[in-house]
Amino acid sequence: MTADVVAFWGLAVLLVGSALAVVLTRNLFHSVLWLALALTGTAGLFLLLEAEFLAAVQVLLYAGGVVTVVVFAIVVTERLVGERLSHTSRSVPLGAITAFGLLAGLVVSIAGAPLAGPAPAMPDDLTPELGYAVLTRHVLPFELLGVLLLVALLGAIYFARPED
Amino acid sequence: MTSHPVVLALWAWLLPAGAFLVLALAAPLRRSGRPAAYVSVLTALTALAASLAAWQGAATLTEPATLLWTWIPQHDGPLATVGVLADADSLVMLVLVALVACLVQVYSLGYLDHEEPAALGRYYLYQSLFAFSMMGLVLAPNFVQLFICWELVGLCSYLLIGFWYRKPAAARAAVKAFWTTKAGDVGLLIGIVLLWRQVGTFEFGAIRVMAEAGAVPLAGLSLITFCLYLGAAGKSAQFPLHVWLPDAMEGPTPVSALIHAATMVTAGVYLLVRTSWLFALTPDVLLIIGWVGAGTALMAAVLACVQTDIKRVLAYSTVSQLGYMMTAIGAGFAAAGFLHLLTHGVFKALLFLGAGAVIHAVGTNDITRMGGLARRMPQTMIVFLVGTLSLAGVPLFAGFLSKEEVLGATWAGGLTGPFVLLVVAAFLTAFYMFRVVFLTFFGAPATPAPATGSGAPGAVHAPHDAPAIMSGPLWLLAALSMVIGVLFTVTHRETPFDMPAWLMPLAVAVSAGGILLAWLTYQRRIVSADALAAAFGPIRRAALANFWVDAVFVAVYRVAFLSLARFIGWVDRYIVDGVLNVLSTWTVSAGDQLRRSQTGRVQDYVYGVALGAIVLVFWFRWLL
Amino acid sequence: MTDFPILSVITWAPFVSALVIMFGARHRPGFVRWTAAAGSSVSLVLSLWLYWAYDRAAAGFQFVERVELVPALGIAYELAVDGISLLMILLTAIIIFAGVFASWTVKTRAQEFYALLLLLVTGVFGVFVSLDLFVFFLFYEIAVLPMYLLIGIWGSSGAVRPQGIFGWAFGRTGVGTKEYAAMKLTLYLLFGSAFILVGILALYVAAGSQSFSFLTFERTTFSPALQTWVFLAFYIGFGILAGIWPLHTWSPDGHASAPTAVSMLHAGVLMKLGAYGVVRLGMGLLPEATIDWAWLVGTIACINIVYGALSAMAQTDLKYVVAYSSVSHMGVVMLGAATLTESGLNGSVFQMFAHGVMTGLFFALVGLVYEKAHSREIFKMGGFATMMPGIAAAFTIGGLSSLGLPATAGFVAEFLTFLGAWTSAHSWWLFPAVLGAFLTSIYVLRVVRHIFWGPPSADPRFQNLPDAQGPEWVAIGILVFVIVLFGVIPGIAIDPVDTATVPLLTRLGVFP
Amino acid sequence: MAALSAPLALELGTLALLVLVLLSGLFGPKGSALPARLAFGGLVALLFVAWNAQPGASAFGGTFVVDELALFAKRLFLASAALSVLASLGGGPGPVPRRAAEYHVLLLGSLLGMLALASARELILLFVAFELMSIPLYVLTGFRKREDRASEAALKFFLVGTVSSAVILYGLSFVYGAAGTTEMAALPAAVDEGHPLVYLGLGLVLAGLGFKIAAVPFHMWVPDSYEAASAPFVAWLSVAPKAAGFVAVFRLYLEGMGVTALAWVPVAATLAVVSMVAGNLMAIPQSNIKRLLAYSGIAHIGYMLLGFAAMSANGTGMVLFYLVAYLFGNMGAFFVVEAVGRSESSDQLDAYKGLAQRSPMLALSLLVFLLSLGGIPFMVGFWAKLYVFWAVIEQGMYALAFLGALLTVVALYYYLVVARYMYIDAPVRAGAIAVPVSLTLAIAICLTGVVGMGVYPGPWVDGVLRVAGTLFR
Amino acid sequence: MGLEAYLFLAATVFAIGLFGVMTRRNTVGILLGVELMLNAVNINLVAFSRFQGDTLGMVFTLFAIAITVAEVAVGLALVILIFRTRRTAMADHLDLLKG
Repeated sequence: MTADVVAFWGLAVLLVGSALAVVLTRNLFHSVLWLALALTGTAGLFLLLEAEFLAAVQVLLYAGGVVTVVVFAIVVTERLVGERLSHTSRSVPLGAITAFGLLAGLVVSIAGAPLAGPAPAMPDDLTPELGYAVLTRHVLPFELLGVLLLVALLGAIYFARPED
Repeated sequence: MTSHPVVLALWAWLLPAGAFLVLALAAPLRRSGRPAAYVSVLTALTALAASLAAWQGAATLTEPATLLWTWIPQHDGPLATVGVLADADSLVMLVLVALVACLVQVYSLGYLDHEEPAALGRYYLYQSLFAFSMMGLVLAPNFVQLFICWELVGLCSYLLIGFWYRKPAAARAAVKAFWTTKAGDVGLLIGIVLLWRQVGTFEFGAIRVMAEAGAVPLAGLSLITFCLYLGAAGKSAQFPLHVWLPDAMEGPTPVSALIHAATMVTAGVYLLVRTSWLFALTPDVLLIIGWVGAGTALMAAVLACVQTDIKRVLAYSTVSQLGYMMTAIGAGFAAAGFLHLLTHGVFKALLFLGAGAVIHAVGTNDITRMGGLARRMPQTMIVFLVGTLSLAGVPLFAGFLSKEEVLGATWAGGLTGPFVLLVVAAFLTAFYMFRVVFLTFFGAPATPAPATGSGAPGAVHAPHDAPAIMSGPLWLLAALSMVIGVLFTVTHRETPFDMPAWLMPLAVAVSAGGILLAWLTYQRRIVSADALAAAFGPIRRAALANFWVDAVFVAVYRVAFLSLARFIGWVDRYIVDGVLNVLSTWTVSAGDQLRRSQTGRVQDYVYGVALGAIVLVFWFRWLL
Repeated sequence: MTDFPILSVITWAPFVSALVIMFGARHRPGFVRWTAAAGSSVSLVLSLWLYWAYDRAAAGFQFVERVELVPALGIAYELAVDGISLLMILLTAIIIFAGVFASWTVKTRAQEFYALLLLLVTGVFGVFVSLDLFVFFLFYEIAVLPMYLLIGIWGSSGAVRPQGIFGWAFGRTGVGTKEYAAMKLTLYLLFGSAFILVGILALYVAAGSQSFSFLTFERTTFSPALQTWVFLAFYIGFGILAGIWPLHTWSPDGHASAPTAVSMLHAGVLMKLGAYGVVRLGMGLLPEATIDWAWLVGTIACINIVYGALSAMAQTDLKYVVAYSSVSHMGVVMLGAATLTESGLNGSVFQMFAHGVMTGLFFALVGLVYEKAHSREIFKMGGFATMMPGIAAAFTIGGLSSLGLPATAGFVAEFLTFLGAWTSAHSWWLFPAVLGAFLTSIYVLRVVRHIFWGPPSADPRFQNLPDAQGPEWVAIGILVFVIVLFGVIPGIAIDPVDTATVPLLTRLGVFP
Repeated sequence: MAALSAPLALELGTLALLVLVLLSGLFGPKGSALPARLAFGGLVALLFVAWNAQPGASAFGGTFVVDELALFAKRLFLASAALSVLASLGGGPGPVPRRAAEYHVLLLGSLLGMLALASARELILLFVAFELMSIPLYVLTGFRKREDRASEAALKFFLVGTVSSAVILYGLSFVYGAAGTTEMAALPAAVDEGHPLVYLGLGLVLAGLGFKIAAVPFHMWVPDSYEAASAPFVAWLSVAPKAAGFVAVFRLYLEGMGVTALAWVPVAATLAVVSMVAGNLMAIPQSNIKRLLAYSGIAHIGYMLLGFAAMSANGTGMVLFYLVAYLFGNMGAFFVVEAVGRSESSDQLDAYKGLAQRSPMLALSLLVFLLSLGGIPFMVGFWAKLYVFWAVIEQGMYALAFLGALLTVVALYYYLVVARYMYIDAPVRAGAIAVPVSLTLAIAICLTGVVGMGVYPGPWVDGVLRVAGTLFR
Repeated sequence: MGLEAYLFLAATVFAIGLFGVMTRRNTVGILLGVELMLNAVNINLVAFSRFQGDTLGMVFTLFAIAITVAEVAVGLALVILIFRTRRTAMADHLDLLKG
């Protein structure tokens, strides 16, 4: 129990910290890396929540895939312009106020909401269940997701492809 | 039945209407001039015959006979009717109108022989319209028809005064006449409307019955009768609404004779006569009528003394005589006023036509430019003299008896003050009329001036008597006024009041005095005119300025109407409409302002989403 | 003849001819004009027949036609006429007939011009004949909208010097230009129609009887509260079109900028449409509110009369004078209605007709004068009577009618209204009304004298101008004839009207 | 499988069509018109199928339903897509004809998302469908990638879009968390018992949907995207996704809610008012007709929200009717814009000077469309507005109706300004405007729709009322 | 550790992500912000699903992640495209369209 608490708080601090770093650091590369850290931290949270499969997906697809893509993009673009991408922020106070406003709204709503009690016991491995669900009840979204990825890829290629 | 007076009167009334329609619709005929004139004259003659016949039959009428048609319907019976009301008064008035109208139309054939055909056609078009309207007024069985015709004769007067519309003066005079009388008509209309609510009908007969039965509620009746009187005052040129009549002389002289002497201007008097039983209920208004009438009579007489335009003299004398009639009515003896109306109609028409003949011959209106015409145009001199004598109220002439009756009525009515004024006016009347006579027909012949000022295309060569077509009517009228005069003198009429014995001598003396003074001043030159003028200096100056009445009216028109109008017009354009423009401008600029929020920076768009989200989050929390 | 859809034919004949013109007559002005004339004369002839055939004894709504349109909401294409609309239809037919001939000389884009004009007329007819409030509203908007293009394309621009505290806004809105006038007029009237729409819907919902038929509403009694504000909505909505003060400012600019036929139609008929709406919907459906608000309607009407007359007196542009006189005369119309008396209401309806013809005549003549002298400056012209006696005479007659001279239609209307005013609950209305009539006589005669009967102007532009000729006589002739006819024999109009006003007033409790 | 195919017929059909078009693009010659023709034909066929389809089927345990609403929406999507494709058939400048395959595949993909969305009664499906609908739209907005404006608009659309997707997703997560299930059938109960997180979730979702339907203040992407993208696509973009958004709104906030839905009235009314006012006012100063139409579109969303605010069967029905009216009117307008834009290569209002004298019919049709949008009788737009007002008044909200009615006048102001350019001003260039046949056809169809429905809306009204009725059972 | 804690944590990250989106000048940076937001949502979903003891949330998360990847792909492609034509990555510079 206590281990959970410690772990949670650790991960929480890590997550929030790295998230802040993502949005505050002045170096684009660094913020990408911070993002990777944040995502990994999230994976840790998933582990805490006994969603190992998701944690794996998170690390591989997100922290791995996404970040690579981003870095790749940055590299490409920097080659295009030939100098370091500046990475400054605009109207920080206003942004902060707005963000805090939203946060306040969320907190106000969440606090005092009747929530489900202590987590029930879960089967050791949810992966087959997930797979089953995706292929039965959620097959339609799954199919659509396929189409989605197709068109997204098509679009991405269309945009990224050099002039034809 | 067709010979029944009512039917005859109806015929008399409708014939001119026929002529009018023919001339109005058949443009070629109208433009051909003379033929058009003949059509009009012919109908006028027939109308005269018909009305004479009707008058003959009047004796057989025991009580007023009427023919009625619905004019404005309403779910419970007609609201307003039109038709013919035949009784002694209306028929005799009808005869007068028909007679004068007919004579004037004949006379005009000669007087306007120089007009171009189209204009002549227009003239006779108006003439027949006038005849129709005036007869309709006379025969009106109710207030509505009376008012309708009342306005129509006003229209005709407007059209005929402005007949020579190229003359600025004429155009202005026409409009002035219309506005002034219209101001009075507003009163008349209000009076009619108010009365209608009071008694629930427009019919003279019905109202008379109620009035004599005392069924007419007296509350506010004075206001009503006063309003009616306003109308009468406007038409009959009572002070201060008399200003239009002298200017109206800009019209052709026959028109002045017909409309502004014999018939239309007396419509006001006729109205009061017609509704005397109503006015009898409101003595206070009668008092006003009496005083105003007398005052008008005197004022006009004074004004007449200082005029040099022969027609204006006659015009003022008309105003003055109308004042006489009004006073009699004010005294409560409408019959006397009516009698004077009739006689005056005859001899004043005579005077005007005579003056017309003179003007036609000399080519000017200015009496100072005339003189010694007696030898050149004896006939004219004679008939004019007849008219003058009867206007001056010399015995055996038409005017004498009626005027005496008016004086008597005034005295009997207990209006001592007005009586005195009238007596003085009588003296002045005799004076200024003979002033004209002497200056025009006797004394040294003045060099005839070139035809300027007057629109009457007069012959500038040696003046001579008018052609038969013009002199005929003159003689007829002259004879008529003699006959009436003699007739009245021999058959002494019964008057509803007793004449004081000293009245006749007084009247005769007064007029004789007037004549004498004029003779001494302008014929024998014993009394110098200048001395007289000096003696009455202030009055004279005031008179020359028309007692500033015109000035007052002009001021009112300028200030009260034009300036106010300009102000309102400005307000409408720049304030009322301005507000609108401001609003629309604001709307547009509001759009422009809002549009700035679309900065084009994507993150501001995100702000939009974020703010919206925040609001919604809080709101939904709050919805609970 | 009973099953013949005469009302539909009257209404749609102009529309059909508009279509023919639009698609059938490319660049053939002669054909265009004659088609227009044909279309309008069909309506004229039929409405004359209608006028004759209407059974005065039976009264009520006659010649009913009904076709379901949206059953779900109870909207039906339902047409019928009663005494009031009968007269209005005749008026419309006369004016458009005259209008077609008056604008015979329109050359630029004649095809579109006539098409739009006739479309507009269809809308007007539709409003007068439709018994279903909804269809009523449809036609109402159709009657308003083409005005924009008609004025915008064929109108004439003037110039207004910005002044006063609001002057700054004038430049931005472009006061004086025809585009401004067109936009102002259209938007103002549509603004009004927004009120009307909401009012009608509110009544529909309140009645809850799944029908928009006037008869259904008539049978319903609405709650006083609802009546109060719906009446106001109607009053404002229709009042704008009727030119009530201070919502009238679209009218002078609009009418001054519009081409002849449009001014004729708009001042002559469309403004009546507003008054008609107030009488038909406001008074017809909301008796209590009508009685409660009579004081307002009448008082504003009095303001209209005097204010309009004074404004007219202040103008130097002939067309503006006529336009403001319309504002003043519409005051008489509204006043008559507000008196809630038989004579007053008859007078009101009669004035709608009288003023319609009169102002139609005026605008026709102004158009002719402008076309020949190319000027509308009253105080620059003069003595035209010698050169154009016909126009002068007609104008004088029109003027006399407008100042309420007896034997013209104007008098009957004003006289009835005066009677009504004095017998109404607010008798003092009589005096402003009469004053207005007097003021009218002043400004009308002033104009007539300056332009026609005054001394001839020395200005070389104004020498030997032609009189009206050919088709133009048709326009003038018919209008003058009607003015005089209805002035001499008002019964022919009041007979049918009375059959409609009496029941209306009975509903208001004036008659037991 | 047969059990599945019935309800999923349209989706599968679209998918097949998509694949077909893709293949034709891969193997067909470059820049051939085949994919476009294929897509058009297929869409027409699908539309035909949809027209004859019967409501009532459902699949996956009621998480995918083909009820009246779904069917109505699908027909709408297919019709608008078909029209849009038809309009762009005529070739012309820009990459669309050269890259017909990509273009139409993307379009069909988005369409597929909409079709699925219309039937979704389950949150995951809803979200996925939403994304499938949105992502291609970003690409299509930037399809003229050579133009700076296009790519810029696409980026803006994309960034704001993803943010709002995140917001929606976040909201959905709360809904799911509170309701304990992702089936919408459970929503009414959850709302009824007033679980705070459900409200929070729905609030966030509404913000996201507000973006999709482009209600103020989530509207800012609209003018930019409209200005930059090709008109036929914009025509579609301005109608279909918004309709989809409304369907989602109805499903989430109305279906089965009953009186509970009244809780949303103030929110909906506020959104409506803000959208109407801001949209109409901001449209006034526009000089680019596409932007003008964009802002007027925002205002129209406000009117639809007005109907939604009525929270009644009538109100909802009238929103649906409004959507149909909007489809014809707005698409038609954009098609004319396309026609003029091609020949004048400008979307500025100046390009429309004297259009009435150059090509009268084109001007007339644009006038008709604008007047329909302005709500003038005998054109469908009039009924749409009127019905919405009626629904609102029925709920006693007179003030809203008044405001709406008055704002129509403001709207008419800028529509009439366009009319002024076309009819009153003199033409700067002579010569009629050449319009490809397909485009003419598309315009003609819209014209027929506008006028036809305007003259005889009866059956349509019955239809939409029937559809709306199902939501309130 | 209670569900509430996870929710608060997610909310915080979400807010931070939003902050990033609103303040970052560089388009790529903005994208990173979006990533954070979506990531926060995932935490939410998983937490809910865990504390309700069902797998729905996790399925949802799977879809969410996949979709996010797709979005990122399109987004980055767009960024590259704009780089190529406009030679800038700054969101502020992209204001051809406004008003």
